[in-house]
Amino acid sequence: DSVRIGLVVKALGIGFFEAANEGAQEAAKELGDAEVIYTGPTSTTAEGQIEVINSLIAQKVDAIAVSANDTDALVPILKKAQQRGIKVVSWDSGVAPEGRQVHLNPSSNSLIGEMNVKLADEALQATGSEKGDIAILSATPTSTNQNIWIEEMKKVLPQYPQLNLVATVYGDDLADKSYRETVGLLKSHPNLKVIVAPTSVGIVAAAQAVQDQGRIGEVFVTGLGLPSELAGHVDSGAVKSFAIWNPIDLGYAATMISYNLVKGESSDSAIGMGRIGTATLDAEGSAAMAEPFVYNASNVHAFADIF
Amino acid sequence: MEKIMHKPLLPRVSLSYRLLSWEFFLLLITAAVFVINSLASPYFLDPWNLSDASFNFVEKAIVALPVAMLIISREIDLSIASIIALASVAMGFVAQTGAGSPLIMLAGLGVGLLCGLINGLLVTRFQIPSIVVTIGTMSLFRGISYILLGDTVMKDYPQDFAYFGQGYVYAMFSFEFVLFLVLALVFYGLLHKTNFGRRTYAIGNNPTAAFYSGINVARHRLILFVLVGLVCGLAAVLLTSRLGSTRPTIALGWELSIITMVVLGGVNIMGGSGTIAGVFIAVFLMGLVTFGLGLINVPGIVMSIIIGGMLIGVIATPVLLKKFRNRKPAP
Amino acid sequence: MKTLLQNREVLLAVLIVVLALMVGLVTHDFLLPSNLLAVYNDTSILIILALGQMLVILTRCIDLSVAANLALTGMVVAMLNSAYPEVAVPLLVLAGALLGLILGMINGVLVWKLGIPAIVVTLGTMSIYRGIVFLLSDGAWVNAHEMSGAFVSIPRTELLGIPVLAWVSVIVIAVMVHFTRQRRLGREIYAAGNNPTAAFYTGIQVGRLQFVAFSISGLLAGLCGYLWVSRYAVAYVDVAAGFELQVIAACVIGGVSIMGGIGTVQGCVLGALFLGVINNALPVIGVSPFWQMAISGAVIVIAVIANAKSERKTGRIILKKAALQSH
Amino acid sequence: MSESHSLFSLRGVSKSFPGVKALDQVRLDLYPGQVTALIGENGAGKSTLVKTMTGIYQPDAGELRFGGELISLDTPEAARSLGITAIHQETVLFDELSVTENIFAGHYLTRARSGRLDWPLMHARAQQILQDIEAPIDPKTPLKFLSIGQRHMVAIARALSFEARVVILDEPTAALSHHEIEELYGIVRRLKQAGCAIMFISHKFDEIFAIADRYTVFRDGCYVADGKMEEVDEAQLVTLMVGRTVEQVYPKVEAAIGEPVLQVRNLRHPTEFDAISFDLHQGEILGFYGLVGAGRTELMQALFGVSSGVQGEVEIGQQAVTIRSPADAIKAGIVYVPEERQAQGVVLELPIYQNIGLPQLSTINANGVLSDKAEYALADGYARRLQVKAPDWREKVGNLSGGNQQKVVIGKWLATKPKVIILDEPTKGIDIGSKAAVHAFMCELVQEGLAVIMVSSELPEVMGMSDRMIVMHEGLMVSEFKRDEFSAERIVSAATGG
Ligand SMILES: Nc1ncnc2c1ncn2[C@@H]1O[C@H](COP(=O)(O)OP(=O)(O)OP(=O)(O)O)[C@@H](O)[C@H]1O
Ligand SMILES: Nc1ncnc2c1ncn2[C@@H]1O[C@H](COP(=O)(O)OP(=O)(O)OP(=O)(O)O)[C@@H](O)[C@H]1O
Ligand SMILES: [Mg+2]
Ligand SMILES: [Mg+2]
Repeated sequence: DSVRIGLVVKALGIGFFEAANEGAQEAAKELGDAEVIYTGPTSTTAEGQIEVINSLIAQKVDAIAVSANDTDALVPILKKAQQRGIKVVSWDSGVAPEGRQVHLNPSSNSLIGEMNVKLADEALQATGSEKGDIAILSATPTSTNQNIWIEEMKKVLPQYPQLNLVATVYGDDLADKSYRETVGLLKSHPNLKVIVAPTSVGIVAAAQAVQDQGRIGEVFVTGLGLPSELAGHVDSGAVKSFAIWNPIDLGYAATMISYNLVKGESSDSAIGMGRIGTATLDAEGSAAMAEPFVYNASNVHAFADIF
Repeated sequence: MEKIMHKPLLPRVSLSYRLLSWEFFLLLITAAVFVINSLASPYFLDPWNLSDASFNFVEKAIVALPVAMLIISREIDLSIASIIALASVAMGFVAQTGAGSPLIMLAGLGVGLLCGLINGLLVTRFQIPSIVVTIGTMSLFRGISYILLGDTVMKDYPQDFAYFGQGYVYAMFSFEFVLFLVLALVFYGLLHKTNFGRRTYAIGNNPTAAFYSGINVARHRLILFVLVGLVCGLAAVLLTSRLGSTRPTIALGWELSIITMVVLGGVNIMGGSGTIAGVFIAVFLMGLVTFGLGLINVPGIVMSIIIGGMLIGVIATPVLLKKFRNRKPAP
Repeated sequence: MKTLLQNREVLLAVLIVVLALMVGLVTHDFLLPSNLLAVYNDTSILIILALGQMLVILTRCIDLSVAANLALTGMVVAMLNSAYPEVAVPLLVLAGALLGLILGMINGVLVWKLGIPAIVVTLGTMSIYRGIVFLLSDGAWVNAHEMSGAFVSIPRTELLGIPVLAWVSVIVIAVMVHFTRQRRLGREIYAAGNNPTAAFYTGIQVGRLQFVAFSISGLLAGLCGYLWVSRYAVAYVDVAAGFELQVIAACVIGGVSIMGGIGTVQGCVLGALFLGVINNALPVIGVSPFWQMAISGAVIVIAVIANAKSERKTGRIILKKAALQSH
Repeated sequence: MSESHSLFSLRGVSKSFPGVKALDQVRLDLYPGQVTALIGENGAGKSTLVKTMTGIYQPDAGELRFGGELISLDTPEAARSLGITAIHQETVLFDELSVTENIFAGHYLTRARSGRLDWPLMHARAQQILQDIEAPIDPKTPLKFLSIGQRHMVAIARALSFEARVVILDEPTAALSHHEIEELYGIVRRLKQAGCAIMFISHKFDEIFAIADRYTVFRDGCYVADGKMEEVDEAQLVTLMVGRTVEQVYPKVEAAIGEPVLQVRNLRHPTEFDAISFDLHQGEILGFYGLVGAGRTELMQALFGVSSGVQGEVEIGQQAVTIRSPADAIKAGIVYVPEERQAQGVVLELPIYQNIGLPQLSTINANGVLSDKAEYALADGYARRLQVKAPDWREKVGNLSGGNQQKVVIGKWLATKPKVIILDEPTKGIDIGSKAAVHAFMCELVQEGLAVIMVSSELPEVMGMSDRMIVMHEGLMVSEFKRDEFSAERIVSAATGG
């Protein structure tokens, strides 16, 4: 009997997760006796994910690997899944420790925070200014990982006195709202040099807004996004560089971890991730996959066709 | 045939006959879905699975009951999901003070009731169409939840609070499900067996004549809005308990699925007709369809195509049949 | 008495000006002509959709599927553009508008021929249309670099200092003013919504006009599909999610009666502008993002109460009058 | 006259609604230059025929000939293009649109080249037509600001805006003042001279004899007779209509007049009426007369608690009462049979017995739980007593004819055992048979000790039935007459403000 793993994403139809699914399928193929069920709700709600998880429980899958829309709201249903003997892994966006066995961060949160600040600093230098204002454009005010990253960024910022954080706004992962918020930032902060958007919808909209406002070269957008979605904006010059971890690897690793949990091939402190190596688990069962990778004009097109 | 447009959905047959046949029709479809599901997935006919699946729709179903009555009285409430959110936020704050489950529950019910009262007062005092009022309060109530909670989460609920949304009364019969059955009975009685229900129908059919018959139409509708708010508060208790936490995004988008349930149940969106039995069956129909499709891992958005198609199809079928029947004996 | 009706629109206009002035006190740049133009430009799509929606509401219907229609046509147009970049953009726009028209006609036929209430029909088609976006795109995005240069740049090209997007909305407004005042079909839409029975007696086919209204609303949504996708240079499943409620709110604030038969183009445009100013002002004056939703909700409620007060007839209590003419 | 001369003729026309055969093989001929009166009791099928002749309904069977040609009228448009135009019983117009637009809706005038609407021309034409019928109405006013009578004139103007060859008037005078009725007669005469074929439906015999040349009688959806007006008298027509003779039209019975039950002192309303004071005694029928728009309906609605902003004192049996809603009024013992039967009187989708039980659900079912049996029993008594014509009291009220619907409304109120019953135009659009029944019933009521207020625009009716009469003009009580002082001349002069 093959090992059946439910790969639950925040919502279907998001490029990042489609790429993660690719990695998951790759892992399944490599393992031979694993089957990945890729699924997720229509919109990024906890209730929708619970529905999906319910049907996975009913199908008696062996493991569930979930990128959560809500750290806490999924805990009861995932506890139930565990009671029914299902292994639970969260990846990308985590679930509170009671709700899962292992959490796989794409990278360490502090590393992501640091990376974002570093990118902002690079972007500031690209404008030719010594000092300048930066702003953060986030997704919804409730997204777990965004909030953690923003917090991490704020921890690092004091080391970069030339960066002056003036605002944090929320585009709710809606193109029009993110666009409007960006325009608002540009208007209300004339000395703004950098917009950091650690969200793939937001960064695209922000780049478009900067371009439409004719501020290319004066203001740069950076943050986290997919090469395929940002290639055009790197070309336009609105984005100098941005970072992302490899979503294919992330899906791959989450699948491998789930498989190994089901097979009992793990210890309290380490778990295999196939070709990626071995993840080290901390006391709360979280692991980090890899460092985020930086993309710019030199390499973005090579990756745009992949994810 | 006559071509008068303003009451298209009411074939001129006796009310009870028409409704009976509608429910029968729904029941048939539901049975068909049940059979198809059990053939399509080996996991379907498992009592525990069915019980788990019921959690996906029971809270919405509970709200659908008073909403059905409200729609029969020619009003509508689009703010229901936002009321659930605000009630849940209120419960979160009460829970934070260390209060026990009864007090938390009371807070949820109270805020729900208050929201319903606000909707009702706006509609009846200012005589504004409820669809318009509740489009506004929909943003308002959820907006207040955002103001209060921002990006934080409330999860200090006491242990025993989990019972409402996660507990079982007997074997696989969850508290939520049993509560739904009880409430369905209560609302069946209220709509079909009481003066209040009769007045609801009279108001839905002709509010002016109802008013001239000594019925306090405004108060009646106010009560219905309050009832909807109260039940939203109750749904908030169940949902919050099930999730074990509160965020302002809770129950996002539920208003449309609840109204879909009600309409699918044969309640005329223009008011005046519909039954609790119809809504009761429609709830299961929708629950079974989504669960069945979920078991074969159909993406949620494809399900929504199917639900949308089903909504139109189910409403259109009787109309089409009638047209077809009328065409045959051409003079 | 006529002045009373006009007053409501004047009132709304005054309100918008006051609002803009207040925002201007906080951020002076807000009142710069260039910024006001930008605000108008940003509201253009809302205006166009609201005008389509107005026609539908005038006939006592409602179109909840506009945003889904926009998403679907936008996705189709974007996919076509990325697959065949050589096809001229105007042809694509036409294709989008036609597709939108067809989607609107589907709504219209269901309402007209089967007599299903519009809210039910469009509740259904709204899920169906958006679901089809997912099926077509397989959940993938169409991104900026996959779109041709012309596709993205046309709406922002400036003619006489005004972007094409704004021009499009100006033209739509002008056509609508003409249509609702000077065209038989436009007037018949008012008649049909005001009193369906009377309309039928006078030989006006109410159902056919509902069909026409839905078709126009669909056509405009199709047009906006292109405008939206090119403005934000991205197409994905959730484009304009929930936007239908903004569109309806714009109509309602603009004094379009949800009971049908009442509403003007100018009111509707003002309603949309009102929301547009708020949407654009709140981020600028630095209102906490957590307050924005509550504020726009409160504004809708207040606007609607104000409308209801000015609409209230004197003396008699007039309850909703059922259409109960004997047959 | 032979059939070949008739302009519009119907043969064997049938039309059924579920459960009702509204028309059964009827025939009708309309001749150019002549007025044909269509006579029949409520529910005889007159309005249904009108709608069949104007393309609103499609007949189930039968043939229609126009100028000898066989035609079919699939849409109202088809009828209009032949020059068939009707003023329907219920004025169906557009409240929000201007008078001009109400006149031209559906056949707007356009500029030849651009296809744009020609508003100046339409306003001018509307002005012209309104002037012709001596209706001083500004064509640019929205219809909602007009009175009922003015609306009716707009409907007439609309009918005249077509190149009409057949003009159908379904009870056109029900809402018109004397002056307007005279105007209408003039219009009819002009149309006759222009060679139009006219069909005139009315329950008022004086009118029929005044303007009709021919008559056709229907009974229960069937054709009964036709002929020339010269050859019949009123009694014969009545016999044809109801199938029996009706002896007395106003069966006024003197009842013992007792204590005052209702005392109204200085009742006033900011916009509708002022300074209304009167007493109503047990066993009395108090008539309210006035032209349409005199404010009687508003006053009655105020007494019934429908209107807001009303001030003044109302006493029931020496007890001051505050009436803010119909519920208050019903509790105080005042009930109101409204003028607008279908909009205000009945719930069309509910069965007869539920309509009758509606105002006192809480009395029948004190514990709040419905008892169909009790409700049905209550309804049965009153429906029988009022002789509602229906197969069963479970029949939907919407399936009844106007007269029978009116009986349901009256039954509904009697069941509440009121002290004062207000009847607003109780016999408007009701045939002579049901009318007599209603009148007889009023007498029964006062004999049982009720007090009745009757609002009517039919002078003979008010004079025939009332013990006392109050005449209103422009929202004021202008005079009061005792039964022995009744004089048509003085009443009319008071009503017209003379
Ligand atoms: N749409 C309908 N559906 C069902 N029955 C109807 C409908 N319209 C009319 N009827 C029935 O057909 C019969 C004839 O009605 P109609 O209105 O033609 O009578 P009428 O002669 O005009 O009466 P009145 O003098 O009261 O106006 C009545 O029994 C009425 O109840
Ligand atoms: N301008 C108007 N707009 C709407 N309805 C009107 C208007 N004028 C009159 N009406 C209607 O006509 C009815 C009669 O009005 P009113 O009370 O002024 O006169 P009345 O003396 O009762 O006349 P009647 O009873 O003969 O119609 C009212 O019930 C009202 O519904
Ligand atoms: Mg009639
Ligand atoms: Mg009156």
